Order: sequence, then structure tokens, then C-alpha cells
Amino acid sequence: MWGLNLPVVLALAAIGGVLAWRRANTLVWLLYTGGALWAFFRFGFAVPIPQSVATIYLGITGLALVCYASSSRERLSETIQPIQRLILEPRYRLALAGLLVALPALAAYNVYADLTVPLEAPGFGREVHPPPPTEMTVHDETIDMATAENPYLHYKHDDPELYAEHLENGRRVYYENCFWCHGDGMGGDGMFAHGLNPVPSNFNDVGTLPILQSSFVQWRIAKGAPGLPASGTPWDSAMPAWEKFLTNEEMWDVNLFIYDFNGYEPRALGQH
Amino acid sequence: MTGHAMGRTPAAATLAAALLVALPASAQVDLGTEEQRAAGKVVYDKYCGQCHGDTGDGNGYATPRVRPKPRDFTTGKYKFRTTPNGMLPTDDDLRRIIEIGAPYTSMPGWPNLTSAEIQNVIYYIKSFSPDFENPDRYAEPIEIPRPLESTEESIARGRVLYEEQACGACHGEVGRGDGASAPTLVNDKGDPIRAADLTQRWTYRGGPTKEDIYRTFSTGLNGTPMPSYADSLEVEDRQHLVNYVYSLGDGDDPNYGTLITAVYSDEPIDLQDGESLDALFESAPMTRFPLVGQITEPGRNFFPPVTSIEAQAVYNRDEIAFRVRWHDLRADTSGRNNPNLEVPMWDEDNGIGGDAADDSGDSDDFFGDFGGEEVPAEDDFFGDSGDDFFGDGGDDFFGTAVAGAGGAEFSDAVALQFPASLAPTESPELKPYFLYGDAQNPVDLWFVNLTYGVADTFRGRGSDAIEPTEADIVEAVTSYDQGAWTVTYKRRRSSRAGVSFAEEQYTPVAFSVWDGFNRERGNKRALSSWFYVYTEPSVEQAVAGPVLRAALIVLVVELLVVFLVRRRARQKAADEQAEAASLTATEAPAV
Amino acid sequence: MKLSVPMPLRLVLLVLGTTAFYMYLGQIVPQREAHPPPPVLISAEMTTEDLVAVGAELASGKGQCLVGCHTVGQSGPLRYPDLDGIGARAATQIEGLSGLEYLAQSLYEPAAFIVPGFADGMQPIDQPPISLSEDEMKAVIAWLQSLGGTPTVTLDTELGY
Amino acid sequence: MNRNRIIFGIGVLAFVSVIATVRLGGFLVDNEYRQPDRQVAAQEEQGEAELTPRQQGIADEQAADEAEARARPYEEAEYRTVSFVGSRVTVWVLAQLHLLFAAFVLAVPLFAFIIEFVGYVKKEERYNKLAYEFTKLLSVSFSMTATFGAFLTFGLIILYPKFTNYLMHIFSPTFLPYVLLFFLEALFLYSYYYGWGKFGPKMHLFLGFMLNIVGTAIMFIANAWLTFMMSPGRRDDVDGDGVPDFVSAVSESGALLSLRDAFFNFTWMPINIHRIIANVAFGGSIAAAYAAFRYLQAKTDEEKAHFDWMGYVGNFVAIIAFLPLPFAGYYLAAEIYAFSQTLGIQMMGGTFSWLFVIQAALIGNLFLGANYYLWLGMGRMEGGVHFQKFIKWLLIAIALCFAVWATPRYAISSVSEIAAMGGSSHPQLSYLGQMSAKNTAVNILILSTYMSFLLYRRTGRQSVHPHRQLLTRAQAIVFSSAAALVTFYGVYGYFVDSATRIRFAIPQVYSVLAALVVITVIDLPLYRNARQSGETKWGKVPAISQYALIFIALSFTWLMGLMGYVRSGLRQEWHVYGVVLDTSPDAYTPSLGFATQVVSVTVLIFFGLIGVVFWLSSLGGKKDWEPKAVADGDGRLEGGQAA
Repeated sequence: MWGLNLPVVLALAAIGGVLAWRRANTLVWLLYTGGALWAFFRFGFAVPIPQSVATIYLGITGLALVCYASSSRERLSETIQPIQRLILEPRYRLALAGLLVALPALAAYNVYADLTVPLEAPGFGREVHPPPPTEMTVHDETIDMATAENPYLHYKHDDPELYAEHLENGRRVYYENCFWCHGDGMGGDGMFAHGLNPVPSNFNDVGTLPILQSSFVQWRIAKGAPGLPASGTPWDSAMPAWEKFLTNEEMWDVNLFIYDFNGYEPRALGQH
Repeated sequence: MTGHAMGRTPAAATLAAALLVALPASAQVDLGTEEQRAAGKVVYDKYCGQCHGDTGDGNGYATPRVRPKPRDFTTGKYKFRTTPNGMLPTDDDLRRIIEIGAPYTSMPGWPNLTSAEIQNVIYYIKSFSPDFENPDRYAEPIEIPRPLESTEESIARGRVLYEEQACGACHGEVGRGDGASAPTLVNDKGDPIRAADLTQRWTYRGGPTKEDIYRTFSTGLNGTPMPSYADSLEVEDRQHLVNYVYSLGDGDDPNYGTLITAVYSDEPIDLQDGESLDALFESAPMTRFPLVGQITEPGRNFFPPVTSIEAQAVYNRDEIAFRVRWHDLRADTSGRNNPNLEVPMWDEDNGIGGDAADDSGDSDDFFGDFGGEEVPAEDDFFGDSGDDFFGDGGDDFFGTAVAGAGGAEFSDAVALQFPASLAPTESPELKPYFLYGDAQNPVDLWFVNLTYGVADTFRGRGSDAIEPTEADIVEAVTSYDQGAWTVTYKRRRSSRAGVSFAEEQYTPVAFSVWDGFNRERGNKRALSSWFYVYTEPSVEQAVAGPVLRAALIVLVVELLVVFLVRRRARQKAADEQAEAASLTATEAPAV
Repeated sequence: MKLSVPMPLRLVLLVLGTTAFYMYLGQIVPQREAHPPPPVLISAEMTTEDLVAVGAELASGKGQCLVGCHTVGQSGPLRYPDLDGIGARAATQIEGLSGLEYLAQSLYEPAAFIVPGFADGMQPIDQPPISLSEDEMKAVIAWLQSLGGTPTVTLDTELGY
Repeated sequence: MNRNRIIFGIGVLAFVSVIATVRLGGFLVDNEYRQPDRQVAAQEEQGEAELTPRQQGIADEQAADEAEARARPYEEAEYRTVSFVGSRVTVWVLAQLHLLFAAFVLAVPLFAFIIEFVGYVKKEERYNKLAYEFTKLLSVSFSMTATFGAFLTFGLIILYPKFTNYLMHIFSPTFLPYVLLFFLEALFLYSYYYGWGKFGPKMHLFLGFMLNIVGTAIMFIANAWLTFMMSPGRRDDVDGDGVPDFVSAVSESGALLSLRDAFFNFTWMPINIHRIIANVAFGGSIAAAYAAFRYLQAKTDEEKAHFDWMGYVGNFVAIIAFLPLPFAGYYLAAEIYAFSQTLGIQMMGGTFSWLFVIQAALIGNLFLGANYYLWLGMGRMEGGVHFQKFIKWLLIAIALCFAVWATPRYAISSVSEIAAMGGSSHPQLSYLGQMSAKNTAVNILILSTYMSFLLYRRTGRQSVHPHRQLLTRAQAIVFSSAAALVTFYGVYGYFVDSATRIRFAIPQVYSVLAALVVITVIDLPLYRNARQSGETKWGKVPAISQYALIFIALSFTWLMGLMGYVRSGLRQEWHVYGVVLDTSPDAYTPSLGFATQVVSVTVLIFFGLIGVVFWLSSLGGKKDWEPKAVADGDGRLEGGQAA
């Protein structure tokens, strides 16, 4: 549900419930919050979140917990006193010894696990939406990237029938050419997607089509991977330069179609 | 992703199906209401029509370029059913395929559709074929028993049955889909189809679980040469057979990797000494890489039969050897092939160029590179006759291959691709274009035409600029064994003209496979994107040092904290005592 | 008890620590230097006309032909030969050399033939500091040929150097 | 610290620098300005006959060199370079330092003036004193600004002569007014500072007002120069179709067409606004850091109380100015986008997208630090425990918003992670990487911080207003409805098309601003003459809060440095975007890692210098030097304490 790993989330919540019921002290709560969030970021999602993002979140969590513990004298002493007692009082000697052994062991295990992760191909950050050129020429037609709009978009209101025709043509183009990679449902999960790196664009994604002007999409369609600037590390992307295969009208039509299919509108001009 | 993420779900789905089946599934006609079908039509038109055709005839926009062909709903024939051979599927059978799709075909799963939407679509699909109105065409689903335990005896018994039933005739002796008649198989519409590669369970269209396999044996796949064994084999025998087939597979999941780890060996690498070579590669980990059709550059290949390749590597002081292995239903070792053979447009599309053929007069665009090859001058081969197109076998460009008459026009081939030079250290992400490189960043191809079995090297500067080179001496040996090609390459590790394989280096590598039977050549091929070869250091690295260091640092910090806290407490106590002492001292006189 | 850190040191530590932390953040994100595109990109599919344009750009830019050495369409006291009409003249300068060969020679081995009336002193253009690549050289030749003649050089032409 | 030791140290330093200057000068003269003719003449004296062939060869070579030097025509250099650091970094660091001091010098009079004005209206002397305390920081900083300004000018002329010349071609008419204004600024600044208590309050306030006007005008002029480099043109509806067009200020070859268009260019006003606000926030935080520094040094309770209060006011100014800063930033970003889609994508999605993750970390830290300071401040009041229970929820809200804001649009992921996510964005997290989510997060952050301030304000006080319950409830309703509205628009943004979604930012901002205003308006009468349940004990705050102030100042400074990099780096290889290309070897845009190193070094230099400024300003509060015999006992005592 909601992309969460429910058993983990429920288990964490249950532990929290127990702590609330037992009226745990501040230190325990702090430890629980830190630990629970760590576990949540690590295991709480059905699709694991990337390590880098989890690290950012944990950093923020840690900062917030430190702020919380030290933002009043009372809480600070509530946090520190149990630790002091653990260190000072003879009856906790065994627990202290255990902790003294356990923490280094944990650290050692962590380092060991880091060192022995199975090798993986090096991954490189990549600009997913590199800046487009200011203009481009496709089939002898020059398109100003800043102002160009899909020439058929306005039919949506002006001439629905013609619009439907263009959509239908876009549908044909898409299912003759694109769905192998971008998928039948446009989830970027076509039958060849698993063999490609970077993976094909997911058009269902809220962060792809709606934030792009249709001229940008047209640029990507027409010029494909070979037309990417150096910052887009073009040479892994399998996106063809469709100007080799399609006419301008076909490309605008498929541009129209992928927006329509997903229920998105291109980003309007001049807006950020 | 869709391909292997499916591995787990079918088991559950089938179990659920099996449970439902246990109920008396009343085989009555349920065609839904008018509204339901209308609602189904909306969903169908949005998601299904482009392949299955807006009229359900299996002739959508995508149809000419996909294989296996999309189901023709007007025939009422369905492959994956729980009902006996020749009968209509249950709604749950249809639902199952809609939900999870058929792996390694163009039918994806539709997890985004709700249960009600799927039901509506099912009603709508049923309306395409009059068969669904005929109560006689319905049957009770078969019962799928719990699978038997995979004991050695059971597998052995299954093996005997496999041989008795001549499964190998199509699926091959060890199940690699390379049976003697495999090249000739067609479905009842005359479209060529392939026998399943039983060793790659994740590619089973009907699902990879034992229940799925049992169901396929028991109900057959309507419209294909795969018969039902419900009459010829007892339930228990079928279960043994299931166990045997199951034992052929490598796993439910292809476990695609991203890296070949080249391991170090002191031994010399001698390509001619097969046994020592096998022993060398024994220790090297094997990685499987996905292959997909090349559909970026002209000469596109929309249905490559080879979907994965396995690779491993070993190196010694001077040399490095790669071994790749893939399955192919037939060794085509008689034709020609090389990476820069031209592929005419009509051959890449297998029919979709139909409307393009009409305007072949203006040759600037599509047909510029046709050369002297003949365009099949059929006016209407895009429409319905697209089926005859392959079926009749009369067409010169596909017919010979289908007929399986010994030699194909093109031979099988394989190539490893490396960048001609490593990326500069400050921008390690730079790699040549994975399709034969680009003008600035060339690639080297280690190409083996399996007709000759020797390695040729090519330098690629883009799909249209591939030239043979003499610079690098690459040796290769090849062998074909029961549907599996194995090619072993060897080269010196350091090279002036190409990439050198230094220790602890990540070297990009990509693969191409050509299946001559599928008329693949030149840019029409199965390929992979860039992966990496990692030359593992020859001396193993110890982890004890850093681990101990981490533990020690933590321990020291801990002890420091304990020490400081205790010291402070002692001092505080001492101060208090002193204060108390001074207090008592000052108070004393008063008392 | 007197183990505490003095205030100025604490401040210094705070300043250094905070700055170091932000700097560290800057180090762990993906790094990319954005270099300006190489001024002239010669790609395989360039036509001869394109080459002329590129060559013209090179001549006044990286090639340094027109920066104080040559002129186009000027008379008077010149330092080195004026290039106007060179495309037509080239073929007749040295017997046995075609226009293309002559131009290539003058660029790769300028000292091989000095136009009468002018001094030696031109740098071989394929060497530092100018170091034109072979393709750039062809573009310059195409431009030279276009001055009074028809360019014949393409990227596939073998210059023989 | 012992004053004698410092004086001794300065003496040594001065001596060393004099020696070093002399040595350096000698070195330069020896190496650079050798006079070949004189050496030749010396040799001639020896007589030609005595020359060995080797000497003859040397003499010939020298003669040839000299002849060549004489024959060489004068050439104008396009670029020069500094060894080791390089031209770019030199100019970068100088400009940044100039800017930091300038920002401080422009900002301090702004709020010093306001505080003085408040003191004048309230007739409270302590405000006047506080304003003076702030102003004390000015004079040294003003000299620093001028010094670095001169450095920067020289740097530009020496290292980028051709380009500087070009800028002069465009902007020479503005230089004279600039210098004139600068002169006026000095005049007003010194008369404002030295005239404290010497003029009547109205006259003095007038001086302060003029100081601010002149300072702002100076900044506006300088902003025109740099914004021109980003967007050399103006937006105007030329053809009258209602859609603004871009009017270029220069021709394609770079010749000036209209100084007016170059001056009032596209990004000029957004930068002006953004800078005024940011300057105030920055100046406040630096002044607060000064107070924190003095607080930590302070020995007496009185001093502590004073500087605690000063730090509080400085921080208050900083935070109040900081709250609208994100909106000013959006305005600037929107204008950049409108100017050029390429620049816009470059900024948000391109090379610089990661910079904004770091920026999120900085701003998150700032918000967290500011709130933390307020919470710690509650300890000053008796009876502050009552509000402690809210802190948890505020903290959760702030941490959540921080996390949302720091969520990268495209996370750094390994190959297997990308495989697991099925793309370069995570199915759930990609929602958080969106503008909708981030706008919402920043609005909630602002609301939460304001809430912290409100809580702080009412700690230890009880309203005596007759309708206090009603009014408090009204505040709560306004607050929660603003929060609800912001969240609603944030979530609803995912269900509408982009054009509509972009417009959602406006009601979000307005509802937050409206809520802030309404709550403040209610709060003022509500807590007028409030009953104090306990005393506000200025100076009784944990020392860590003062370190938090310094941390905030550091983060601000660093943030300004980072934003300087992105503003300048956006132009990529252009001196003037789209017109004048940078052809120097430094034309590339350095990586973020390198940029953060330069920013860090700049910040360290700035803090080193500002430390000197603080120290010099704190001298004013010290006792005058007295003859040694008397001071001996004191000195020893002081030394003992310091140890």
C-alpha cells in the first residue's frame, strides 16, 4: 500500500506503541526515533529508496534529534542522565561492558559489510533533462525552442475532430515505434527496457512530461541520444534520432499523443 | 523490469486460480451487461487496441513488428487456459494474463487496471468471438494437483517420459528449444513460432512455476503445435514430467548482472586445449546479460530470438580470455555475415514498410539505401495478408529460413564491443556510443562469424562507419552443442591499438549476437548496452585491517567518554565533599 | 574539570567544522565540469559547403591565418601573400602539383615553396602552437579553394601527410 | 588576550610585511625590468677584443633579443593569468569578499536606522544604544569593502583587460555617478557614525535615511553591470501584442544599442530585490554573530544581558528578512527562465540541479538553527515550560519540510538501485522532488518558524486583553487554515496540468503572507501590556545558543557564496550571455566540488577578517590604556583567567 513495506512499518509502529505504553524516557524515545527512521528508510519502502537519499534523510533526522535533545535544559539532562547512570553506577557494569563490546562490533560489521558488497558496475550521475539548444532544425524546419508549441495542440479546442485525427496518428506512430522501450502503458517499461541503461523515460511520471515544454519533448524525439549535449552523457541512451524515420508531423503527433494518453499538459511557455 | 519481476507473482496467482477452480465453476455463459462491455471498450481502446486491433482481430498498429503476434480475439483460441484443449478459457485465465502479462512477449501486465476494469475488458474481449455465446465451448477447468517433490527418481521418470513423448523434437534434447523440427514450427495462422527454451524458465510465456508447467501439459496451447497430454499421460506422469522440465531450468529469474569479473590465474591460456580451458573458466563467475533488439539505427530488429548471453573472463599475466554462451535453435554456419552488412528497410520491418513501399518512388528517405535488393512488390501485404506473408513460405526473404532447408543466407555471429580507448580519468562516464561508437570515440569489435569460427576485429565509428582492422590479434574458438553456442576469445592484455586490461580496471563491454535463422546481419542484431569487465586484482585484498581499525576507533572513543564522565563525577563528588567539609568547618563553630 | 576547550578555540573549531561540512556536501554530489563546446566541430556528415564555412571560421580563429599574416582581397605592402583567388591560382603554382596538393603542401610544409617576393617564416599549421587536426586542415583547404575556385576537398580526401 | 602581546605581534607582522614588500619589489625589478642596453654597455667597456667566442655568442644573443624587443609592436592583451590560483579564482574570491563586506555595509545601516527610529518613537534609550552598537561595526567594514572593491577592479583590469574594456564601453556613463554616490556614502556614513549624539535625533535619523538611500543606489548601479552580463536586454512589449518581447541592449557584435536597455535589463530588478532582502538577513546574522562573540567574551552579567539582547535582535532581523527570501528567489528564477529556457533548465535541471540540493541543506540548517535559537531562548523566561510540548511538533514539521526540500529530483543511485526503481526516479520519492512539494515545504517551514517565534514571544507572558481567548483562537484558526490551504494546493497540484499548477504557488505564498500579517496584527494588541508571569532574564541563556547564532551567520555567508557561484556560473562560457564569449582557458564552468572549495576558502577569509572587525569594534568597550604600574595587577588577573 502506498508503496510501503507494510510489515516493517507496522512493526515499527508497534514498537512505538509499546514504548508509549511503558512511558519510556526521553533517551529511549530518541534512540527509538533514530533507529525506527533508519529502519524505515532502509526497509520501509516496497521499492527501496536510494542509499544517497536515505543518507540525506538520516542526516536531517540526526540533526533534528540533537536539536530536540539539547533545546532545553530539562531535556538535555533527561537525555544525558541515563547515560551517566549507565557509566557510573556499579549495577549497570555488565550492561556497560556489553555496550563497550557491542558498538565496536557493530562498527566493524558495518565496515565489513561495506567492503564485501558484491561488485557492481560503476554508476554515473547523469543529467536527465539537460538544457536544450536555443533552436534546432528538423527536416529543414527551424524550431525556436523557447517559443515553439505543438502546432496541433490548439485543435483540442478549435477543432476536436482534427485533434482526434492527429492523436490517432500519434497513436499509430507510438505503437509502431516507441512502445518497445517506453512501454504499452508508457511506464518506461517496454519489453526492451530491461536491457537498456539509462532506462527509457517513464511518461506516467509526474516529474517528466508535465515539467517539460512540448518543444523540449520534440527535441528529444527528433534528435534522440545523438543530439544530447555532452552533459547528458549521451552515449548510453538508446533513444533514436527519430528524424531519421519520421516526418515532422508524425513527431508532433506522437508528442501530442503521449501527453494526451497520460492526461498531462505540456508546460506552458515562459513559466518555470 | 517487467520480464523478471514477474517471477514471483504467478505462483500466487496460479494458486489462487487453482483454489477458485476447485469450486464448481459453473460453465455458464456470462457476457456481462451492455454497460460493462461499453466500459470495457473504453479501457480496451486505450490500452489494448494498438496491438490486438480495434476490432479484436489481432491486427493493431504494432502487430506487424511484434512476434509472437498479438492474440486474434475473433478466433476464440487462447493459449493459456485451465480448461481442456480446444475449450474456451475461464474469466480467471484471461484475468491472469491481463494482470501479469506474458513474459518476453509484447504483452505486458496491467497492474494499473482495477479488478472491475479488467472484468469489463474481459467481457468486451469475449464479445469479439461468437464462441463465447456457445455453451458447448465451455468446460470445467482442470484440476491442478499439488506438485510432487522433485526427487531424483521423479526427475529420472520425467526424463524417460520426455524422451518417450519426443518432447526433444521441438524443445531439444536438453531443452534449449533447439529440436530438429524447431525451425519449422508455425501456429495455426501460419506465423512462425518458437519452441520454448526450457532451460530459461523466466521466458516461459505461460509462467515459470510447476503449476504453470503442469497446466500447459494438461491443456496444451491452443493454436500451436504444443499438444495437451491430458489423454496420453496420467496425472502422476505429468507431474514427473513437470519435475524433469523444472529441473532443466536455471532458475525463475535470469539474475541479470552488470559486471563480468575477470579472475586471475597463473595458468597459460591455451585455446586449443579444450579441457584446460574449461577448467580455467570453472573458477570464473558467470554473468548473464540481457540482450534486446537493435531498434535505434536503421536496420532495426524488433524480435530478436536471443534474449540473453552469459559471459565470463579469466586473465593471466599477459593474456585475457572471454567466454560467451547463448542459446540458438540452430547453428547457421553457412551464410555470410559481418557488422556492416546493409539491411534493407523491408527486411527490418517485416511488413510494416507496406505503405512505405507505395511511395518507394521517392527514394531520398526510406529507401535510399536499398541498393539493388528487391522490394517485395505486394500491394497489400500490410493488411490481412500480413499473415500469409510468413505462412506461405513463398517469399524469398523469409521462406527459405522457415523451410529450414539447410543453409540460411546469413550465418550466426557474435561480437564483443570495447571502447577503442578508456575514458579520461576526469570524466569516467564518457563512453563511445553503444551502437558501434561515434566519430570522436571509436569502438573495437571482436567479431566472430560462426561460419569460420575465427575472430575478426573491426573498428566502429558509428553504424555506417565500420572498418576491419588488423591492429589487434584476437583469437577465438567456437563450439555448438545442443542449442548452445560457446565462443572463447583471447587477446594480449596490453594493446597499443585497443583498450588494455589493467588490474582493478573497469572496462566497458557490450555484446551483439546475430541469429542467421532470423536473417540478422549488420545492424539487425540483438545487442546489449554497455556493461563492464572488472579485472579482479591478482592478489586478494584483506578486509581485516579496516574492520579492526573501525572497531578500535569506536572503542577508543567509548573508553574516552567513560573515562571523562567518571572523572567528572569523581571531581564533582570531591568538590561536594570539600564544600561540605568547608560548610561543616564554617558551621562547626556555630554549633 | 578544567578540560574544557577555551572559547576562541571553540569558535575556530565551529567555523572550520561548519565550513568543512558544507564543503564535504559539495564533494559528495555528482561532479561535472561544463566545458564550452569545442568551437568548431567537424563531423563525418559535413558537406563540402559546410567545410568551407568551418574553414572560414578557422582561418580567422584558431588557424590564425588572418590574424596579421594573410589578407583576403587587399593590396599594398603585404606581409604574406594575399589569399584572394587562391582557389584558382593554386593549380598553377607548382608544376606537377594539383591545386589541392599545392594547398596541402603550403599548409603542412610551408617552407617547401615560397611565393616569389615574400619571406620565409610561416609555421607548419599542423604543429603547435596552432595544431590543426587533419579534418580542420581539410576545412581550411576547402575554404581556400572556395576563394576564386570550387572546393573539391571532402573529409575523405587523402592529403598524404 | 594580553594587549601587549597583540601589539607586539602586530609590530612583528608590520616589520615582516615591510621587509617582504621590499624584497618582492627587488625581485620583480631584477627579473622583469632588466635593462639589456646597460649590460651591453658594461661589456663594451671591457673592449671587444677581450671577448671569448662564448661571451661573443652571449652578447649577440642579447643584442638579438633587444632588437626583437624593440621591433615587437604593442599588442593589447586579451587575458592575463595569475600563476597557481588562476584568473577566475582570483577574481571570484575578490568579488565575493567585496560583496560580503558590501552586503554587510549596506544592511547594517538599514536596520540600525530602523532600530534607532523605533527607539525614537518608543523613547527608549536602549534601542538607541543598540543601533549605535551595530553602527560601530560599520566603519572598518566600509574600508574593507572599498579595499576589496579596489582589488576587484584591479583584478578585472589586469586579468580580463579586454572584457573589462568592453564593460566600460557599455557602462562608462554610469561610473561617474557611482563614484559620486560612493563619496556621498562615505560622507553620510561617517557623519552618521561620528555624529551619534552630536546631532538632534531628527537630523541624525535623516542622515541615516540618506545613508540608506545612497547605499541602495550604489548597489542598484553595480547590479546593472553584473545583471547585464547575465541578460543583456530588457523585456518590453515592442510590437504591442500584449506579449512582452525581448529587446537586446547590444548588437550581435556586442556594440551598445541602448544604455537604458542594458541598465534596466531583465534580471536587474529581481536581483536588486533579492539582494536587498538577502543583505538585511545576512547583515542581521553577522551582527548577531558579533553579539554572540561579545556575549561569550563578556565577564559581567550586565554585559551578558546586553549582548544577549543584541544577538536576539540581530537574529530576529535576519530571520524576518529571511522569510520572504525564497519568494524573491523564485521571482529571480522565474525571470531567468523567462529570459532563456536554456538558462532556466541549466539552473534547475542541468549542471546546477545538485547545487540546489546543497542549498536546501543550507536553508534547512538555517531554519533549524533559527528555531533552535528561539527554543533555547525560552529558557530565559520563567514559566516557559508550558510551551515546551509544542517544540516536538514544530521540530517534526520542520524536519519533514527540510527532508522534502532536500529530496533530489534524480537521486544518485547505483546501477542496481536504478534497476530496482525501474528508472532514475523513485516511484514515491519522485513526488517529493517536485516543485509542488518543495513550494509547500518552504511555506510550511516559514509558518513553523513564525510559530516558534510566536511561542517565544508569549513565553512567560500572559495576555490581559479582554477577548484574549477569542483572539488566540482566531490566531489558531488563521494559522491552521493557512497551513491547510498550502498543503491543499501542494497536493492538488499533482492533479492538474502544469500551467495551473504553477499558478498555485501564488495563493500559497499569499495565504502564508496573509497569515503572518493577520496573526501579527492580532498579536500586537493581544500582548500589549501583558502580565509577566516571570522576568525575562537576558543573559541567562545556554552558551550553546550563541554558538548557534554564529553557526547561522556562517551558513548565511556560505549560502551567499554558493549563490554567487550559481549566478555567475549560469552564464557558462559567456562573459556576457549570448554576446561576448569567454575564450580564456578558464572559460569552463568548474565543478560543484571545486566551487564549494573556493566558497569555503572565501568564507574562511571573510570570517578571519570579520573577526578582526569584531575585535577592533570590541576595543571601543575596553578601558583605556593606563601606565603599567597601575595596570599590572589587572593584567595578571586577566591573564590568569584567560588561561
